[in-house]
Amino acid sequence: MVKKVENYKIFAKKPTRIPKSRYAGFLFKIIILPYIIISILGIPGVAFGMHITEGILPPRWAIFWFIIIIPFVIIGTLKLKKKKREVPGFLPLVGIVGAAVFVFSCFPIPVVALNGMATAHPAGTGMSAMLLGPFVSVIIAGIALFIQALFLAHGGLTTLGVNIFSMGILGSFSGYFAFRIAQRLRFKLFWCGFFAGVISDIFTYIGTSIGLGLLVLEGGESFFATVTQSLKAMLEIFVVFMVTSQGPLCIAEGIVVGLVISYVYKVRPSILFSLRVVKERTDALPA
Amino acid sequence: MITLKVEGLRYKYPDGTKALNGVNIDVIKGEFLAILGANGSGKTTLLKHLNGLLKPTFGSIILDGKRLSELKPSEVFRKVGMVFQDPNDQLLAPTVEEDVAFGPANLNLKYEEIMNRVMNALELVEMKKYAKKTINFLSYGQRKRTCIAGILAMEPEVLVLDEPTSGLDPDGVKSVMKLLKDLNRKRGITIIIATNSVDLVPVYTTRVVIMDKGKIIKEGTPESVFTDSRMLEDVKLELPQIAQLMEVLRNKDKFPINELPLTIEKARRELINLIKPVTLTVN
Amino acid sequence: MITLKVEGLRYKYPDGTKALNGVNIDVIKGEFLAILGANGSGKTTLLKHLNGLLKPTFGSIILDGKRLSELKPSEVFRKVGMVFQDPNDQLLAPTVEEDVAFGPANLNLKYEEIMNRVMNALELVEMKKYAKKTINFLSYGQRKRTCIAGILAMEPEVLVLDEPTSGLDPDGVKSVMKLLKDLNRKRGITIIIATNSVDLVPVYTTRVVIMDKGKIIKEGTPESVFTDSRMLEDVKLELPQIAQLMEVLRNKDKFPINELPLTIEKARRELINLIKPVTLTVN
Amino acid sequence: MGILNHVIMDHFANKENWLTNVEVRVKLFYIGIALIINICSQNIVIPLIFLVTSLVLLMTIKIPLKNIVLRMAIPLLLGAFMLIIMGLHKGETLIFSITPLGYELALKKEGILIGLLIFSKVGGGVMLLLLLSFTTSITKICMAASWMKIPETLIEVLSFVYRYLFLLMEEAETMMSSQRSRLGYKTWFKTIRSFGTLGGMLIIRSITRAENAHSAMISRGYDGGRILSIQLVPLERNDYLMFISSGIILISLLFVGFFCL
Ligand SMILES: Nc1ncnc2c1ncn2[C@@H]1O[C@H](COP(=O)(O)OP(=O)(O)OP(=O)(O)O)[C@@H](O)[C@H]1O
Ligand SMILES: Nc1ncnc2c1ncn2[C@@H]1O[C@H](COP(=O)(O)OP(=O)(O)OP(=O)(O)O)[C@@H](O)[C@H]1O
Ligand SMILES: [Mg+2]
Ligand SMILES: [Mg+2]
Repeated sequence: MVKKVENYKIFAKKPTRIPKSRYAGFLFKIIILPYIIISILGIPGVAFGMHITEGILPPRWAIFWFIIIIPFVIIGTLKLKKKKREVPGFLPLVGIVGAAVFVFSCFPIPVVALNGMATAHPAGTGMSAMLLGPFVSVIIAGIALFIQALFLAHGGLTTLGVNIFSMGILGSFSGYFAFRIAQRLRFKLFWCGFFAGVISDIFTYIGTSIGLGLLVLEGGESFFATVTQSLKAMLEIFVVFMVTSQGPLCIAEGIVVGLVISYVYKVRPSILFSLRVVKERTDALPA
Repeated sequence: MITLKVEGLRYKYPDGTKALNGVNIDVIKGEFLAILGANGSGKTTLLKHLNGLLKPTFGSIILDGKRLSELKPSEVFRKVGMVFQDPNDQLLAPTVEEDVAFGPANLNLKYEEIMNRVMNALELVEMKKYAKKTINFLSYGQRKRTCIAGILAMEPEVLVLDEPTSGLDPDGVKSVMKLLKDLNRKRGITIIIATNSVDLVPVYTTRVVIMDKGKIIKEGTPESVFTDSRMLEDVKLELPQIAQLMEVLRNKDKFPINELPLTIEKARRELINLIKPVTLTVN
Repeated sequence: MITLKVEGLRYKYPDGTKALNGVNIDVIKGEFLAILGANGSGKTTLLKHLNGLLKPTFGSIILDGKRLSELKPSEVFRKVGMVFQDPNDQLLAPTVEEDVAFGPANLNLKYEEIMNRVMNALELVEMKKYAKKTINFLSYGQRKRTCIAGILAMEPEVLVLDEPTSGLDPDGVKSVMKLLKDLNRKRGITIIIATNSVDLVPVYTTRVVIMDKGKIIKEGTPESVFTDSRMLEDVKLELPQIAQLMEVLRNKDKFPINELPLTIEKARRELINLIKPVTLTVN
Repeated sequence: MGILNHVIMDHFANKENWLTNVEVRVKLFYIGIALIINICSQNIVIPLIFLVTSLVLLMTIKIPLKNIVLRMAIPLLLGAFMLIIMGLHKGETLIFSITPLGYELALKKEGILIGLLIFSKVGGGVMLLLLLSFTTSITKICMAASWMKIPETLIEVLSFVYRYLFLLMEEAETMMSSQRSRLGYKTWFKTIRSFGTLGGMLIIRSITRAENAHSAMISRGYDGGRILSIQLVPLERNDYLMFISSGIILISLLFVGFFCL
């Protein structure tokens, strides 16, 4: 009780000073208010920010994205089929690791947001790309998105195309290459995982921003004007993502993925060897 | 003195399963309480309420006179330690020592204090010589002990264990239960176990609570609870083996037994009393 | 007639653990064999050899007169069905029906034949009404039954089960064991179970093998194996509760008991014989 | 894990009621068509009709309104976000503008209208999805998918993910509880560390499980062939009746929708 009174006194002194600054209220309106608004708008980002909801895409874009992803899905399926024949037990492996990545993407990771802690959910594609390779990871992401669309109403069926593009394809390939390049550069395993997580997240948001921003592209205005408008929109959406919960989430997910991979390396390295994530000898040093 | 008080506890899982339908228990300081129930009777759900991992839908838990909802989680976790059923779900650090140190390290203690507690806890569960071992190389029973050490290192007042003996061989069962009995007697730690193994209960615990369909249907000393097999069979349990034998002797063969003996020792005494005359007349 | 013959079986895991050190067993057609052993004694490793999941480092397994290594895997799997300890490892399809159909489908049968077998198997384990259910919604005991049905649908001659009762409550234990007993008696299926629960063995099985450190140290009928508690304690097991009581009565109180009774029924008979005189004299 | 509690639709989908009993192919066909019409529509009425009819249908099988609202909240927020974005970037007629930090944000009327259309489409589309997911289990969808000749491998992976999802979630939750009861989630850094360990353990677990599952599959005769075996039965008379009546209803709803334009 006593402490509370003291605290009150400390705060009580401050308000007397504030009126001195003529700009305080102005500043509040200009910076903090828009920030709050943007953050509130960013709440969808807080949950599953990377997924575009059912109904947002008009038919032509929906079709466009489905066409874009088809080759990747086909290659992924063929790879899976081939591996299934060659490596007995590959199918249960993909299925169960896929389920584990799905569960991982449900972790409520705390991100430092406006009012202390808010939680956000990682994408997990970085991790699946790292463990199973980019093509299989596209399939896993597709399946995860499909289940999420049905179970959680995150994303949707007509928007499955664009979501697979951003989270599946951009996320997987960027994450995979980030991991491999970091490995080539002889970073510690933790950092390899970190970059895989961060980069795949960033590319996922870029993909989503492109998907949403392109919607502005319709209409009868001059081509150049609409393109700049649309680019501006993409940028704004991306900034909104990064400024709100998703930016810190990138970093947090990176750290978690890094910790995960170095934990597995420490406790059961044989897993990483047999999945060819790490070469048996000295490709990457343990974190 | 009542350490934990469960009052009118109801819990509904998000999918609508009513796992607890009004549970009242008073846990007395220093007792060894067994919660006995079949699969799906709600034991795990109840235990998870005792340290605040689940929040009651209705009712409340009172710890040392204060409602759990008003206490800080870290305070509750420090006082009520929980050991889960599968040790593999709890041992996450690579070595025994590191795993046991996980809890104390989160209490922001000094390094010496942490190591002190770790060594004490390992001493208590007789695992000191395995301190540096990798968890992978431990047997199931050793893992169980490590889990218990991990909680003991936080120096809880109440120790809650979910099916502490499942999956252990008879020797492992005995040694874990003896360990718990010792902790209870010598350290005065209040112990609550959930189990569906009826043979253990009379040997080790001081009080039993029988759960069925999210309710408590009977409570008291083992002797007062294990009185007839019909009631127990209704809730998918059974009498301890020894008591089954004695019940058959009493009901079918009209042996003059008043209170069913539950442990080997008591059954022995009862039978000796019945048979003494024979050996006397024979001699 | 010998169905399965294990000859000088040794097995070393890739990490160097010697799990089996020369095991010899003859499994007789139509018997109900229990392999009893403490945690880590090598039961699971042994069972995995019986249907060829693991290849012996030394020694061999002979199935109906032919070496396992010379038979086609599909032939072996058809004859020897294996139920694993954790039903969650075994149930892979989304629904009960589909899961049970998995085995027969791999035998390249016709659709009608598959469905026929599925329904028969579900009938046997009393799970027919759950045929369309999603596995996620089954209780542990129901999952166990589904696993057994999945193997039964392949119509094996030998059924091998790893700890079929672990994690079940007393009622579940009874019902699974009765199911096995029925399959054994009425269908003539040879059954082999691995377990560390001594109380079950005398009630249900016809022969017992005791394992310790990858070796067989004793075998015979339950009565001939459970003779003294010292030996069993050395291998981290114990006598069944009833037998413990009778042993105490025999050794400490000099009751004239020759062969330790292991089940409640036998103990009852023994005690009645001892006590009859009393009630007579008293009357 | 809060999100776990959302995975309960599956629970409703496995109950028996008249909507879950509708043949899955019929249901998928109409919901697919409706979703396409929904995104093609040029006015607000059609999405609203979809929203209302789906909601009414869900009410007939007694889905708690709370569950539906919870599920709709996030998609609708994203819809609102799109409304603002469209308002900022489309059209001419200025309604309102501010210039924070020299970056002009101007809301325009036409954009808002387009945004509103999108918003209603989100409402209608998500409600249609909910209608599907509250009444159709993944198992049935797998069957329908194999009937539609979707590559078997994909369906098999889907059914594996689905089968092990709940199990791994339960395990992860227990591990998390055990970390939590040893204060593993007290501060941000500890939380991140705990999640790292938890994720690592989860991966290790999943791989051990995969090995065990594979040996169980082998001992049931698996040799790399098919995993799923049960197929859908041919359509029956009831299914055709449902098909035709749903068609008539859908067409009349669309007629009403255009009529209101
Ligand atoms: N996460 C959950 N979601 C929904 N229902 C659940 C969940 N966990 C448990 N239940 C249900 O709640 C009831 C009580 O379950 P609980 O796990 O508490 O039983 P238990 O007594 O611990 O059983 P066991 O001996 O098998 O461990 C059961 O009907 C169970 O199916
Ligand atoms: N995959 C493995 N790699 C290395 N060692 C193993 C492996 N599996 C088991 N072992 C070891 O082999 C020995 C026998 O193990 P096994 O699992 O056969 O015992 P068990 O009798 O089935 O025990 P439980 O009752 O605990 O199931 C043990 O010492 C165990 O540690
Ligand atoms: Mg439980
Ligand atoms: Mg075993």
